[in-house]
Amino acid sequence: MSIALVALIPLVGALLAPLTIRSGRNTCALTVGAASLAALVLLLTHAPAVYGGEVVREHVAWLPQVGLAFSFFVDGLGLFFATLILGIGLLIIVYARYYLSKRDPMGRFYAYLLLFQSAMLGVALSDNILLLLVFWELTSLSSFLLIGYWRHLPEGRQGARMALVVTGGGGLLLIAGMLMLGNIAGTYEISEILQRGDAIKAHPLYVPMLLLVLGGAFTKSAQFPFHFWLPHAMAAPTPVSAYLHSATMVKAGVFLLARLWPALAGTDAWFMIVTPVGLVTMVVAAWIAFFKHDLKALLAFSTVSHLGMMVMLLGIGTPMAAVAAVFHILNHATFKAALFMSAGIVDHEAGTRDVRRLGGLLRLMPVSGALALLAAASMAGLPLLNGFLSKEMMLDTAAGTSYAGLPYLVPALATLGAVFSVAYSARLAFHVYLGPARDDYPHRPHDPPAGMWGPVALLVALVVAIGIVPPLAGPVVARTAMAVIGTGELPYYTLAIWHGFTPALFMSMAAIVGGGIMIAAYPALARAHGAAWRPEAKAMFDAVVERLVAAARRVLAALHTGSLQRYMVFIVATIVAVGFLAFYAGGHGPGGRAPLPASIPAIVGWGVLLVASAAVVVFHPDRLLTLILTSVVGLIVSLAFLQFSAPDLALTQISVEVVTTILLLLALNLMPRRGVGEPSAGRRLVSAAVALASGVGVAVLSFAVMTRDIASIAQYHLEQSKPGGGGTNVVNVILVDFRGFDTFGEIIVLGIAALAIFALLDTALRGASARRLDAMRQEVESADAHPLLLVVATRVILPLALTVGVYIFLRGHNLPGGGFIAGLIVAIALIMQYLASGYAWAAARARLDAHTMIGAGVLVAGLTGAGAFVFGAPFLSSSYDYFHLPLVGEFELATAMAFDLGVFLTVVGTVLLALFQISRVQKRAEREPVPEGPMDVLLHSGPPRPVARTARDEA
Amino acid sequence: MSHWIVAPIILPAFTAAFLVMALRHDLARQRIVSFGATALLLAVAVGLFALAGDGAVRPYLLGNWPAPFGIVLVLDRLSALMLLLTAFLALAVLVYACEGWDAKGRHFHPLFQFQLMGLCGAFLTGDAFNLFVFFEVMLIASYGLMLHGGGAPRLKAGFQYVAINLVGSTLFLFAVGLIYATTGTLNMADIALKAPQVAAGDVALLRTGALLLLLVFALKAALVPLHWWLPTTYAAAPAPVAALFAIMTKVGAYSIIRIHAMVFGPEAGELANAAEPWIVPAALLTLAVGAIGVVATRRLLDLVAFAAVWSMGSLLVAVGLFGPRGLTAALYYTVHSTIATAGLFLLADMVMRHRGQLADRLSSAAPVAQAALVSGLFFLAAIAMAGLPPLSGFIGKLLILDAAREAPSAAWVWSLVLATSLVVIIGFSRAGSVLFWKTEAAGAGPLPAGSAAPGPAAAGAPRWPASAVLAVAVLIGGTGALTLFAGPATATFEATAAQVLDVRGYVAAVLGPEAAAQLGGAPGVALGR
Amino acid sequence: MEYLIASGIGVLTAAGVYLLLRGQTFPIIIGLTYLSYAVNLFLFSMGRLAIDLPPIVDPAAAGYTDPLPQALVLTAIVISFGMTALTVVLALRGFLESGTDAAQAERDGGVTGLAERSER
Amino acid sequence: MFARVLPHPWLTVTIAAVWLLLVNDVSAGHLVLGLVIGVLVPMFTGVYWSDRVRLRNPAAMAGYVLVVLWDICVSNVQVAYLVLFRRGDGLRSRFITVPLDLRSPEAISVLAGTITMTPGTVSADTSADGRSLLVHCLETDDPDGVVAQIKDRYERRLKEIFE
Amino acid sequence: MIAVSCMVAIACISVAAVLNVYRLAVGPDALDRVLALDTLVINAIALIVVIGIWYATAMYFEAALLFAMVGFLSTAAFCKFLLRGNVIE
Amino acid sequence: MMVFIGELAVSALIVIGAFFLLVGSIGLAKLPDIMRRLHAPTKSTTLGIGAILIASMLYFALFLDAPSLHELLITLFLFLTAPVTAFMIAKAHILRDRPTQQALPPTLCGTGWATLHRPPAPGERDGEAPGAGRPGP
Ligand code: NA
Ligand code: NA
Repeated sequence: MSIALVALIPLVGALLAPLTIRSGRNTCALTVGAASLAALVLLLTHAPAVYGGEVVREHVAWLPQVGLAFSFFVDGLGLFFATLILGIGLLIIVYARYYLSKRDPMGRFYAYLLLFQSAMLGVALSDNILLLLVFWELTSLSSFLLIGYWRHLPEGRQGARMALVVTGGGGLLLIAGMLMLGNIAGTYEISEILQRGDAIKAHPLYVPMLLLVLGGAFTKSAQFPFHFWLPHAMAAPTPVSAYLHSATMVKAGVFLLARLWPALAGTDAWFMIVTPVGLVTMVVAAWIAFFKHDLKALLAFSTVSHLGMMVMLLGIGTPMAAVAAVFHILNHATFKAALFMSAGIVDHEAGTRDVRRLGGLLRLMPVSGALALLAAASMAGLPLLNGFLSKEMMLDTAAGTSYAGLPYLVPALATLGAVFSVAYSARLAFHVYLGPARDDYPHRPHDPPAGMWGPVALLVALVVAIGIVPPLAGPVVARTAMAVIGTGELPYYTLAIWHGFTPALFMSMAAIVGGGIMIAAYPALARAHGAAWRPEAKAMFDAVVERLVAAARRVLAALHTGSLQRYMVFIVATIVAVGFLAFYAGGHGPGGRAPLPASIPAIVGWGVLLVASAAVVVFHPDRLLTLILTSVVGLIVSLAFLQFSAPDLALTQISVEVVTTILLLLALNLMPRRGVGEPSAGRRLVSAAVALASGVGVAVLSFAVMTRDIASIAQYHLEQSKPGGGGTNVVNVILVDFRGFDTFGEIIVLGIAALAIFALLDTALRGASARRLDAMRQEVESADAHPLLLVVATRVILPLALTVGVYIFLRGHNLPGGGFIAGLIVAIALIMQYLASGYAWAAARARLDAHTMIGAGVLVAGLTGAGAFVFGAPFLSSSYDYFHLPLVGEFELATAMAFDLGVFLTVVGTVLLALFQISRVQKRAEREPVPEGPMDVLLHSGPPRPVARTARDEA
Repeated sequence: MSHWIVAPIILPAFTAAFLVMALRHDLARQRIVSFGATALLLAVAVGLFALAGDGAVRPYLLGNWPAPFGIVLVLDRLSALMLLLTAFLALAVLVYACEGWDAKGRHFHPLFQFQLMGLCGAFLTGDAFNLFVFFEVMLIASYGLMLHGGGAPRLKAGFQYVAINLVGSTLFLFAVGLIYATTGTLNMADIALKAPQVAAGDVALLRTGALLLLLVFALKAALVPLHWWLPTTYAAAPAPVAALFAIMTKVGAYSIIRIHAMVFGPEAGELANAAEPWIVPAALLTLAVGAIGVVATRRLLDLVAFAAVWSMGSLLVAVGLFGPRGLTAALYYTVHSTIATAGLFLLADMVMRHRGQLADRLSSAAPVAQAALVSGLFFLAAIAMAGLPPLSGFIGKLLILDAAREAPSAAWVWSLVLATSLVVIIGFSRAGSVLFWKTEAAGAGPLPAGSAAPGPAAAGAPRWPASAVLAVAVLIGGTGALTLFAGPATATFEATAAQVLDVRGYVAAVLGPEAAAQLGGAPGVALGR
Repeated sequence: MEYLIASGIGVLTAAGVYLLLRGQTFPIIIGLTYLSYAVNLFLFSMGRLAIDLPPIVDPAAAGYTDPLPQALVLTAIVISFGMTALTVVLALRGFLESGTDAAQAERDGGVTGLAERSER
Repeated sequence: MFARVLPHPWLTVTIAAVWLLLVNDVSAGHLVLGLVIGVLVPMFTGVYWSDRVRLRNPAAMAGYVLVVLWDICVSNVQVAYLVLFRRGDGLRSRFITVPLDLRSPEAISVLAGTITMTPGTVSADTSADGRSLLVHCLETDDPDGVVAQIKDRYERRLKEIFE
Repeated sequence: MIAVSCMVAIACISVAAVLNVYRLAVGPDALDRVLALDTLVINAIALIVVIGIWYATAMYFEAALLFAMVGFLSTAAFCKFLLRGNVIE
Repeated sequence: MMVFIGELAVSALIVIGAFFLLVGSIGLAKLPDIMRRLHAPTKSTTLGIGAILIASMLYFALFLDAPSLHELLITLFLFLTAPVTAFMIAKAHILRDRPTQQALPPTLCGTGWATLHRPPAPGERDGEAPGAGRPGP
């Protein structure tokens, strides 16, 4: 587990950072520094093994189904990178401790930084390409957080988003690429993939896979044309830029190319793609860097350029090129990190990073200045510094490379890149550090504390040491390059300052001369550059994103208009289309069932239905008429149920119809009585077409079904109804017994409806709704709210209807009826009373607690079902028996009846609750006092007397 | 027959009825009872999950009537998994809701319990019509919850939600009718048994029924072009309700798996995998629409809602692949998407709570209360949702891409899944940077036209109670756990997928081995009863 | 008879769908009512048509119609009643709150929002 | 006590009778059950029918019922004639006011119901003090005659029964 | 003979229903339509009873009873709506 | 013979009932205004149904050996409800139709017709709402 721990320790440090910051900035920095150091020490314990030629591996299963595993290994490349990450990381931690101001939340900074470090170590040490992917994306995320660290800066936010989008997007390509690679290789373990290079390169999917992997690598390493995000990431605090955007994260793409080099490199495709991308990046980025005024931007583009160089080297695909790449990675990390930190020092001390406002700093801050100059010289590739060595190797390799039959293309461009490289390094040296000291700085710069220049000094020491004694880097380069190249032997090379008069030497000299000319001609070149049009990558990126967003908004606005009408058209049309397609996919034949002859009343009923339906479509804005027509349709439907042997359904439909009508009337009273017709003929047409298609479809389906026979499970229900369920009304036995669970759900639906209605209307007497009710204008109303005849008829009908309800309830098990219908009848009877005498009067006389009824109904039904548990039987198991009572005779009692009682209670409760709640709301809209019930005609008094006004509100 | 199988349905039902009867004026006690019942539900769900872990399919014969004549509940790995997920989510959401949302209207707790009952019933039932009933229980409770607290936008959105779902319910009946008309049965196992035996001339009717049913489920699952209700509804719903609704779309996905991958799955004769050609294209459209919405919206709740659409697209892509690997990925993604969506909705609520008139508008304002905590959690939830490592969305994405590898639509699936991921990342990063980074001094934020007063200063805003934070943290921790234990979790889902696809085993358990023998081939290895 | 029932169901469906596709809540509710008539009859017709064969067990009966669809329809009627009641109240409540019975969902700056400045 | 248990004895009897009609079976068991329901239901509905109806002369009711039934038959024939053989707009229809001597709401309602069911008349409204009944006649030249006939043929009998 | 008279009755009732629908369609007032609906219900009751005689079954009796008992409430509610707006006040 | 008389009676009653039902509906369709239309269905249909119900009772008693009187219940309910229906429709018509209001005869006492009468309220309007019925002399 020790390799995994290398990556995990910084993560622990990240978690500790926000905690330890409470004990002070030093404690915090020390803690995270200790974490990094511990990881570094742990890592280096593997060095002997690695340098002994071993590959140390660890494997813990994670998601074997896909091939994802916690696999880590240390080989030369991994060790090299991890050391780089941790070593430079340590320096950055020290540097940042002094760089960050007191106002900056340091705990968060270190947390992000170590999170990043952990992710980066994961990338370097993963032995599984999917695990590598995980860490890869984590580096993008943590860099997003780091770039956006100064959240008040818009550049920070935008830069962070851009970096995330580009590198995260590249990560998505990499997901695809890695999955393909793993599949092609038959393994996701890197150490195994590296053994299977030949098979991979021969695979038909090699090229698409390669493109996806390169997409990931190029975005991360800011290769042309994805180079634009990196400069904007410079909004981050300088330690971040130094760490992520020079030394580590941006090298992840290069690392990936190196890591997979044995598996992917060496093909034509590889060479044809990778080399030119690197080459172009090298040249273009260097050219841009030369003209940048922001010190960090200059360094950033120079980084891009150097990354391009490494990519180009890896693209060439020869072992020699790989060695050069490895050597340059090492060298670049040292001098570039030193330069970034120096830039931070400049920024910190001089208060600006603008090259035009800087100059002569060497005199003002001699230590830092000297260090920076050395690093810049290394970047330019001047002899006796490490940058010179690897650049020579690069030029040497380039000199021997022919691209697409053009032998001079690669060397020429490489030289050009070197020219520019010298130029921008010179610009850095001459325009910032050399020359006369300026005195127009915001505050006078001087050397910072040793904590800030110390890390720079350490790096520059390396720069110089390697530059003078190249073999110092020998073992590292050799071991690393061996890991990159894979199983093969290392090519012959020597790390030396002098190789003789090679083409590279001439190219190098040309570069220095050319660079010198360029810096001399800077003012003229800068004018020309300023005048020329050049693509502004950030603006283009922003434009692309904004266009994407705008297009998305247009699409969304066109789709999600908020119009239910449109949504419904889409939905119904989809249903119709799928229905038709499904039906016509085949498998239909004529039915063999003989049709029933049509009877006169059926035809008349059919006609009535047609007329009512047509009328409702035409006259739907007249809402009262709509309700009347709907009642007609309900009547016909009830009769149809009756005609076709479904008395229970008819009874239900008849009662439901009445309740629904009253409910709709109640609502209509508070809503507009007239709707607006559809003004758009087009929409009418579309609706009609969709409606017609649905109608035809449904008619065809039902006709098809009715004209063919089947055998259904209902035969069992018919046979078992009496012996098994104790009832002769099979429909009722199905409802309360065979499928009692449906009924249990159904009464719960009713109960919920009531609760929801209650909750909805509970607030109707407050806020906007109450104001609207108050403002309602009633039409001319009858003075007589409770007509005499209605009241008196109700006095008789109510008890009789309740009697009928009892009757319907009790007979339900054997004959049409049952709890639901009985409940509706009883509810209707009570509604009749309320309708006749008024709500206030009737409610004052008998409190009907609808809530309790509903709760009790559900509980009674449920407990009846649960009663079966006592006998070890499943929920809703029923039982019945016959009893004998004197006088009454034999009668049957079934548990199903208790269940039906629950149904009954719930139905009554629901109907009452719903109607009474609406009625309660209506009261608010009354303009005139409603006479108190039971009837308004005054019979017993002699002279006429006014209706009571005071008692109307509270009852 | 273990009676515990019916417990997830009747426990919430009794709780709700009790709350309505006895405690409807006492919110404090309602909370206690509701929490206790939900915790108990979670315990039962854990128990049932463990029980189902032996691979047996356990029918529960309600009313003691033999299948297929009565209604059966069926506990198998799939139903147990969904129960567990539901109970886990419910508990977290309930804890959050008790922080104050439940006091904004009447009957929150009874409706919540009824909602749980409907969900559990839908997951447990082995009967097509009973599934309809539980859909209705679930839906009507969801209507009540969605409208909880009122307000004009919510009422208008609620009407759309209700109306569209009523169309779905109607369609459900048409579909079940056709299935009954051709197979003569309602029991799912029996339908699976009868479907291959349907007369040649009746196949079109049965196919129509099956595909109309698919549309019903697709409507619930917000598959484009039936997704219209989701963004409006989720954005308008109270936060805990929107969070709970994360499981509602999964009911649609579950039903597709249950009915179209199992009942009308590979063994369904003429109808074998009839739904297959339809789902993936629609799911890819869903991905696109979801991603477009994420990047286009100007409000956080809409963004999360469209992210939910997008994640349903991903999930349904996996469902639409149908094979064992597709289903495995779908199940993983189901769990992930439920938890992540719910967490995001709760976080969105935490974000907007103290922003005053700005609410969830994506424009800068004073920093939210406990910004570090809230933004940290939001960052994690967004990572999970967008499918970035290291949280479960990434694993889910890997599984889906891996499962799609061999499919004819592989190129489409891969490109759309990845491309829309990028768009979603863009959307989330824009939103997050505006909400948490582009903050302004308290009270100085620009306000939309017409708003009267600036939002309250974060400094004065009350801190979030630990319970609410814990609820969110548990959800996000859930995605973390799902990532860390992706291997064992996926192994479970593989077993679940295998069980789903073993329709013979299911039929043998529900209807007996003789019945399963009619399906041809060797009867499955179900252990039954 | 089958022609009458099938076409009747078709007509009810068509009328229901037409009303469903209107932009106001009230016709939508009526449309849903029509659709529920249609689907109830449809579900009922799935048991095929039979005249004077009610499913009441009776030794003298000539036969029985299929009772199961009837039970299903009954459940469906009850559920659709509950749904209708809720929908009606919802429409009413929405009207009271907003003053319009248009079935348009609006949320400024939201899914349907048009004018709000873009944020970057 | 008696009034609380049996607020409307006649209602109890009616309910028992209705029960027997409903079950279509006259057995001891059903008679008992009917009476039980007849007692229980009014105990619940009694709150809505607070005034007690006294039937002073139940025997007279039978006569009244016969008269009304006869009149209904006659009225049906008359109306049928008018409907079938007269032009609708040729009918001399008008409202008339019937002064009421009856005071109990039940009695007034029975009268109004009777008027609606019998020759060419429909009860259309009452006055706000309940002392007049508005009746619409389908065909008449003699409003006073109609009023007199109503008062004599029905109201007088009802007064005997109820008051 | 009974069968023939039943057929006659059914024919008469059917014609009656057509006439009701005529009034329903023509109106002109909502009240005319309410009255037509009420009459249609009464015709339906008659139809049910006649068909009960025709099939010699009492199975449909309750449906007729229910129409008679609750059918009027719709009519009353429609009238109450036109009279007072609020049906239950 | 008895059977024939029974059949005859049943048949006759059925036909008579159907006839009155038809007449009621003809009246509904034919008569020119709503108050007149009200007469036809409320009366004819009651007798029409009554006759058919008697036919049904006779039929079940004579031919099916299942004597039943429950048809009486339908009659009972119709007799209870038909006048109410007519009353309500008439009241609604009076309220909605200005010419009808003008044609109303006066009441014979101090108040107007219940539908139109607005009782005077202290401090509010003195008198009656527009369209209120006129009190008699
Ligand atoms: Na209706
Ligand atoms: Na309905």
